[in-house]
Amino acid sequence: MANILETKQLTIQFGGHLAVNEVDFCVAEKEFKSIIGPNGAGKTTFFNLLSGQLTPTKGSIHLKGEDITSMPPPMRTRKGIGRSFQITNVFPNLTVLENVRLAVQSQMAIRYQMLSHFKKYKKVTEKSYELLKQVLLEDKANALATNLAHGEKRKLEIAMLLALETEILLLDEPTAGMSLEEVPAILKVIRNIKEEGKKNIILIEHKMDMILDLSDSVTVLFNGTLLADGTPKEIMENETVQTAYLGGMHNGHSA
Amino acid sequence: MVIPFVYESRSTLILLTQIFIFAIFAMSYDILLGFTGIVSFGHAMFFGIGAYTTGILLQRTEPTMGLFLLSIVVGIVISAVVSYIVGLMTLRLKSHFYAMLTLAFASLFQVASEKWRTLTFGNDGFTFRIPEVLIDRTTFYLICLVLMIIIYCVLQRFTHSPMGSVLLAIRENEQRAESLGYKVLHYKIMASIISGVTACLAGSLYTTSLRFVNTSVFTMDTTLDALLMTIIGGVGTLLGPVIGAGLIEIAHHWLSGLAEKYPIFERWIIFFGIIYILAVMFFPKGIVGSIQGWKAEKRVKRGANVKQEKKIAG
Amino acid sequence: MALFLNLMINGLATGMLVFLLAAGLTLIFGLMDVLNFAHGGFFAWGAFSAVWLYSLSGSFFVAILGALATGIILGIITEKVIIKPVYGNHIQQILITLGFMLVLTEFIKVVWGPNQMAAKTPQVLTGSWELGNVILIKYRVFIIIVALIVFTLVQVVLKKTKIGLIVRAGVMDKEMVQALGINIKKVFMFVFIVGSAMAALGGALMAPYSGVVYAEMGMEYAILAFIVVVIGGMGSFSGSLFAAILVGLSGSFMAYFVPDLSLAVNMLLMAIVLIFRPQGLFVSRG
Amino acid sequence: ASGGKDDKGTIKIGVLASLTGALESYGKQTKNGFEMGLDYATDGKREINGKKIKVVYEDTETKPEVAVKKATKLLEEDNVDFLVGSSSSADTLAVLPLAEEYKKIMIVEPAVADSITGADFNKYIFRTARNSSQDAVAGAAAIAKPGVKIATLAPDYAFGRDGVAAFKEAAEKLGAKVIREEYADPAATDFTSNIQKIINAKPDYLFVVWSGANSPWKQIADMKVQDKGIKISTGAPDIAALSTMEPLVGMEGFSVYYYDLPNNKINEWLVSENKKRFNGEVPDLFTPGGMSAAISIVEALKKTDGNADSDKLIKTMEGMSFDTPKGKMTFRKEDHQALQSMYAIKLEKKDRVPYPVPVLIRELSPDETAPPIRVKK
Amino acid sequence: MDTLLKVENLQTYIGQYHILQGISFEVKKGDVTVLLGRNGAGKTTTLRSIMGLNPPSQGKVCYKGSEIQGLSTYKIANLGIGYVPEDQGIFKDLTVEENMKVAMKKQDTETLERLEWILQLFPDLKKFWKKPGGLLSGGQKQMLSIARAYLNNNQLLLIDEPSKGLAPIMVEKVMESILEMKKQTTIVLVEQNFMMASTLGNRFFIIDDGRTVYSGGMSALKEDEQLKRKYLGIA
Ligand SMILES: Nc1ncnc2c1ncn2[C@@H]1O[C@H](COP(=O)(O)OP(=O)(O)OP(=O)(O)O)[C@@H](O)[C@H]1O
Ligand SMILES: Nc1ncnc2c1ncn2[C@@H]1O[C@H](COP(=O)(O)OP(=O)(O)OP(=O)(O)O)[C@@H](O)[C@H]1O
Ligand SMILES: [Mg+2]
Ligand SMILES: [Mg+2]
Repeated sequence: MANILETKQLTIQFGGHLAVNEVDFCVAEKEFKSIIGPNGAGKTTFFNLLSGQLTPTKGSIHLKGEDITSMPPPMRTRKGIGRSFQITNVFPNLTVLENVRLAVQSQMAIRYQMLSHFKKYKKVTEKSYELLKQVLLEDKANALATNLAHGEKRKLEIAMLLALETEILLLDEPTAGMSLEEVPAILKVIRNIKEEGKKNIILIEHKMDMILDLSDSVTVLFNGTLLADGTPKEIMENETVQTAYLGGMHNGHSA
Repeated sequence: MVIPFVYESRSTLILLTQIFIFAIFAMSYDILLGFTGIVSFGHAMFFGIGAYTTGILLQRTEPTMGLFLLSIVVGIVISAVVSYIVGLMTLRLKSHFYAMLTLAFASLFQVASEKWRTLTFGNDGFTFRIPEVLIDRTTFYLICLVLMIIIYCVLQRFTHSPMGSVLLAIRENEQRAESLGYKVLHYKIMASIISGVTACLAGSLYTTSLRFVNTSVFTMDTTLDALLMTIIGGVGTLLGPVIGAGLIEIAHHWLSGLAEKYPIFERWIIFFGIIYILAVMFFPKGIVGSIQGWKAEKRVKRGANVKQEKKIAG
Repeated sequence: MALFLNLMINGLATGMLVFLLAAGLTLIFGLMDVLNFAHGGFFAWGAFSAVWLYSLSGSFFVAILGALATGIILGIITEKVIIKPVYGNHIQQILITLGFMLVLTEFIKVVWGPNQMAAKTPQVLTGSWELGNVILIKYRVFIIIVALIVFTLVQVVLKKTKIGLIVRAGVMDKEMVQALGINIKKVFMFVFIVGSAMAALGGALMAPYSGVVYAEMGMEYAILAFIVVVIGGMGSFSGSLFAAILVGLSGSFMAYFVPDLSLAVNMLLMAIVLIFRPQGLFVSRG
Repeated sequence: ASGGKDDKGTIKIGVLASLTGALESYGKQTKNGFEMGLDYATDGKREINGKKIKVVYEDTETKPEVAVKKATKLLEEDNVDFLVGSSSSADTLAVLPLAEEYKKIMIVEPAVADSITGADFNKYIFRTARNSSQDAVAGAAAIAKPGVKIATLAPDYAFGRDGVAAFKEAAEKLGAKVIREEYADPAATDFTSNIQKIINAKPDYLFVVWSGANSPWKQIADMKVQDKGIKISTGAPDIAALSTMEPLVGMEGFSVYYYDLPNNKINEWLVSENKKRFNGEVPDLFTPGGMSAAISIVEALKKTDGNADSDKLIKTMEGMSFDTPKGKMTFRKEDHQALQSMYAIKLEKKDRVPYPVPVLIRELSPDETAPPIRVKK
Repeated sequence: MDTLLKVENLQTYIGQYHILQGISFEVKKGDVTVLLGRNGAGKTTTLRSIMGLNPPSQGKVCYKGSEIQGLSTYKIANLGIGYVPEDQGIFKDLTVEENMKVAMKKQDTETLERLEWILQLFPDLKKFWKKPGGLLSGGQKQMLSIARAYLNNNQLLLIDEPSKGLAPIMVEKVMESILEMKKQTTIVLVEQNFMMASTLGNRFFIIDDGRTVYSGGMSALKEDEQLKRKYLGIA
């Protein structure tokens, strides 16, 4: 299987701190990959490098064989890398619908049209509603994003990501702060995408049951370096992972 | 709209013409401030470019309609180029820094207009003749009115276009817009060009109405006028700046008029300042913005009631 | 050499004066992030009340105290009535403070009449010392000393007490600061008043320097002060000092060596700094 | 105001002046002077040939666009027969074309820009104010002699540059040499660099062209320019600004007007009338200007028997002489600039006067201060 | 045991929205009281109303027997109530050290000891002591926020979703720390992590649509399958 995304010796340094250190990482086509690691291991930073929010000090990133190391973020999105954010990151004073619509619009490449576009608009709006339904937010469509409760914002975040219809989805703790009741719904959304088989998903999560359930393979980051890579089972059995990440209570336990 | 022919009073006519011109200028500012979230302290730059281009061209040549139109085109081209270059240099900066840098650029233009005296006659400025057709104030008034309406419609269309909503997104959260696949800098520069060109047109009309131009068009005061009109009317509403321009000009006219009748209004500027203060206290989002807000609230209240009723019923 | 020294000292003194004008703004704009366009009004009020009190009392000390009192009173009024409702909202700040600026400027004319007023320098500080070809204007030396004292005092307060931190934190997240048990309103009020008093002091010291006060002086110098705060880096007190000195020196040297550019020197300086070092000259963090 | 058709029996005059803002005191002087001028010229009746005189004052706020608006209002709604104004050159320049468009006489007072009676002149414009060149010529006449070396200091904008250019021309005609021209940022806080250069140039005189509140006097004194044998010279401004010139006591320069300089009946009347009307205050720099403007209008109308037809008035006024508080003025035919007396003065400290007082050295006759004719034909 | 905090029929509007429509619960001294409920139920708003950040329009908040609703936030905080907000409330341009300093009320040995203990609990904070808070990783921010609330000698801590974004091992540590804190203070906890909630909590309240719909102990809750399914979505 061809690797859709690959990094070589990817490194970034903040001052004296190596947040990501010579990471060789690859995702095969259609693979569901998870990244785990302690807080501050560099997972989010790694995502930032993949999506172009940060530029590496060293190393390279390849998307389907093409070197995209110095490509600006919007171009990467257009090339097929979409991401959600760990810290809720939406357009606060726009309505939920408008938030999603902006993403749909970008996906449909309606970017610089300055005058009139009513027909397409309708399509965009329709699609936005569809997405909101998917993430159980349709009744909040006209609320301002800033007024959503925390979990609702996370759902909006996911809807926006889905709207981009990128081949690769980078999900940074999509369910953090989401209530137990809604997690299964989101899980279902993610699983649907997985089963459709058109997308590559890279997931950062701390919820182990979710990781085990969904992933084809798991990468472990530790202090910026790649500690292990393997099937979920292998990883769970890895001793360092157990002591440094899972801790004692987790053995065999899943909530 | 009021039927535009009824004004026998010339000063009302001039006042309205002035309002229309400043409404155009303020709308151009709103594209930056309200729709893209950029505070500029140097918007006078484009106003001044328009003013001087028209002034210089008409002063140096015959005041024909053709040349007048040419001067507008030339002004637009120059301001488009300038706003492109300035935008490229400045728009990467954040809020205050951007604002101060535009202030610096506008001041450099002001100094240039001061120093390049063979062209500009320094800060005294110069008078010039305008095309025969425009001399009639009613005609000119109608032209400004029509232009204002056209520009309002065009900008309204623009802000409601897909591109307009991207600008809003940038105003709200630049980084997020970028990660949705929008090239933020391009959008900002385009907004700044559109705004600059519109401001330039306002500048051309302004000098034409005065038949005179001097360095004051480049001053901070000119920018502040646009800024105040936009804020008082309501940022990001487009109609707001028009209302703001009207309100400020009329309040100004009215208060300074009172000074002649009532000695207590000799210091009318104090009352003028108080209007600004009260505007913020009672219309925190500007006049149009606040009214829209109240309307929305009412809608929500009604919505909420409906929802509650349903609940009780269900 | 003497020429160089002259330019240097005069530039330095101008810089220090500019610093005194900008110091209050560093607190209000740089630290608290309030775009206070009425700040120039505090200069003008400080200047007028000092000149007036000096002519009444004959004591420069009383004049300075009076200016400080004026600054404090204006600060309290401004904070309570004008600024409090608009903390954190730049757009409203611009409108309301510009309105207040008009009121302040015009009110000067109600109190002291529309004419400019001559500002006298106290006898001790009049004139100059000549050391060879170097001219030391007494009042300028005085300005340099006062500026250094003000700088040290404020620096100590900001560095040694928690107040600087609290203000910065409060600007970032007012609710959280309060949830930590701090009465942020009081802190903001205090800082605002200190800033206003410093502005009034700047105006009072400015008056004998230029020899004249006029109602419109405020706006002119406020812009200069804004420039200094931006060049020095928002919220950096020492940055403002250095930036002010830079402005003073470049003004003095440019006027001598490249007079054609002197009209544009401050703006050029700011443009260059912002293009190449947008966070300001003396701030390391972005 | 209802239309002017039925007002055939009145003469209407619209006065534009800065009644608020930075130039407010100038505007008020003009206004006061104008009022007194009308009363003086009509013996308090405000009538000419049975026609009533009505005056409307409008505030330009020192903004050209406001000036145009107000001028148009005066011309269109008040149907004025004359315009008078204004306190700032820019305001005035912006209004000039209107005078031509509406074919109404405009008396320029007290704006000084040369171009008003130069490049931007039209035949409806008459100026009772002196212009920058006259200032310069007067300044030169006060100090320039063969062999004298002069340095100049002026604000770096049109007013300063034009003033120095005219001064230089006049001074060199009189045999003096301008060896150094310094221009300073008018808004600057520090003029020492410029002063330093002037000191280094070692002139006999330093001639300063200045306007605006932010003045260099104090720093000139601080830098001990006079102690170094360089004499200062400049125009004496209005009383408020004179009080800031304490450091320059002893300087020789020129004055456009100070209330005890002109020695004539009209001025005596003006001084006593001004004191009477404005609780003891003396007339200031532009009070006699306003008065002169009023007198010129009344005199012209007297000559046309109250006929306010502009063409007729122009013919009458070209070359017309009339008596003013500053002596006899004459509208020059070519550019309608009023030639007038100025005064060479010395600043002296006087008891119980809180500002330095201009003391007459000699009166400069209208011919002596006549500026070059710059109207393009 | 005596009641430390008592909330009675709390009603709160945000703008025009009636968010809390009658919240009542009681907090006993020394307990860990857990508020549960789905997204948007009003848990965060409840804590904010207690802190005076969204002042309630009706209802009572009694702390140590005296009513505190309507007091300004800083006064409430100074009564000895600490708050860890949902969005962490980190001052992003201040360093970790400065963040702690702003929170520190006293500099006595007791506080310094506690600081020592906190840093040992969260070594990352010590490691990034001079780093601006905004640059910390998501989990590190969470630690900083908790640390700030632990610093002072508070009698009541309101903690909003502390486990959010923490690695399993960190969740464990936070749990340990809460158990430790429980010895000295009373805690109100909003938590989605059911494992954590059930391990720590003494008393449970479920909030839905701005109302308290359940109160009781763990065992009762565990048994009530219907309740769990309805409000918590777990079977
Ligand atoms: N812009 C930055 N400047 C300096 N240091 C940074 C920056 N961004 C991240 N770091 C540091 O790099 C390290 C890795 O951070 P990152 O956000 O990638 O962690 P993470 O693995 O996502 O952790 P968590 O699970 O807690 O979110 C942290 O120690 C953080 O403090
Ligand atoms: N400023 C606001 N304006 C309007 N509605 C708001 C505002 N803030 C919160 N809400 C609404 O109030 C409700 C309760 O919000 P709250 O944050 O208290 O929920 P929560 O129980 O903490 O949810 P979560 O588990 O997602 O954090 C939500 O439906 C939210 O959309
Ligand atoms: Mg992370
Ligand atoms: Mg919550």
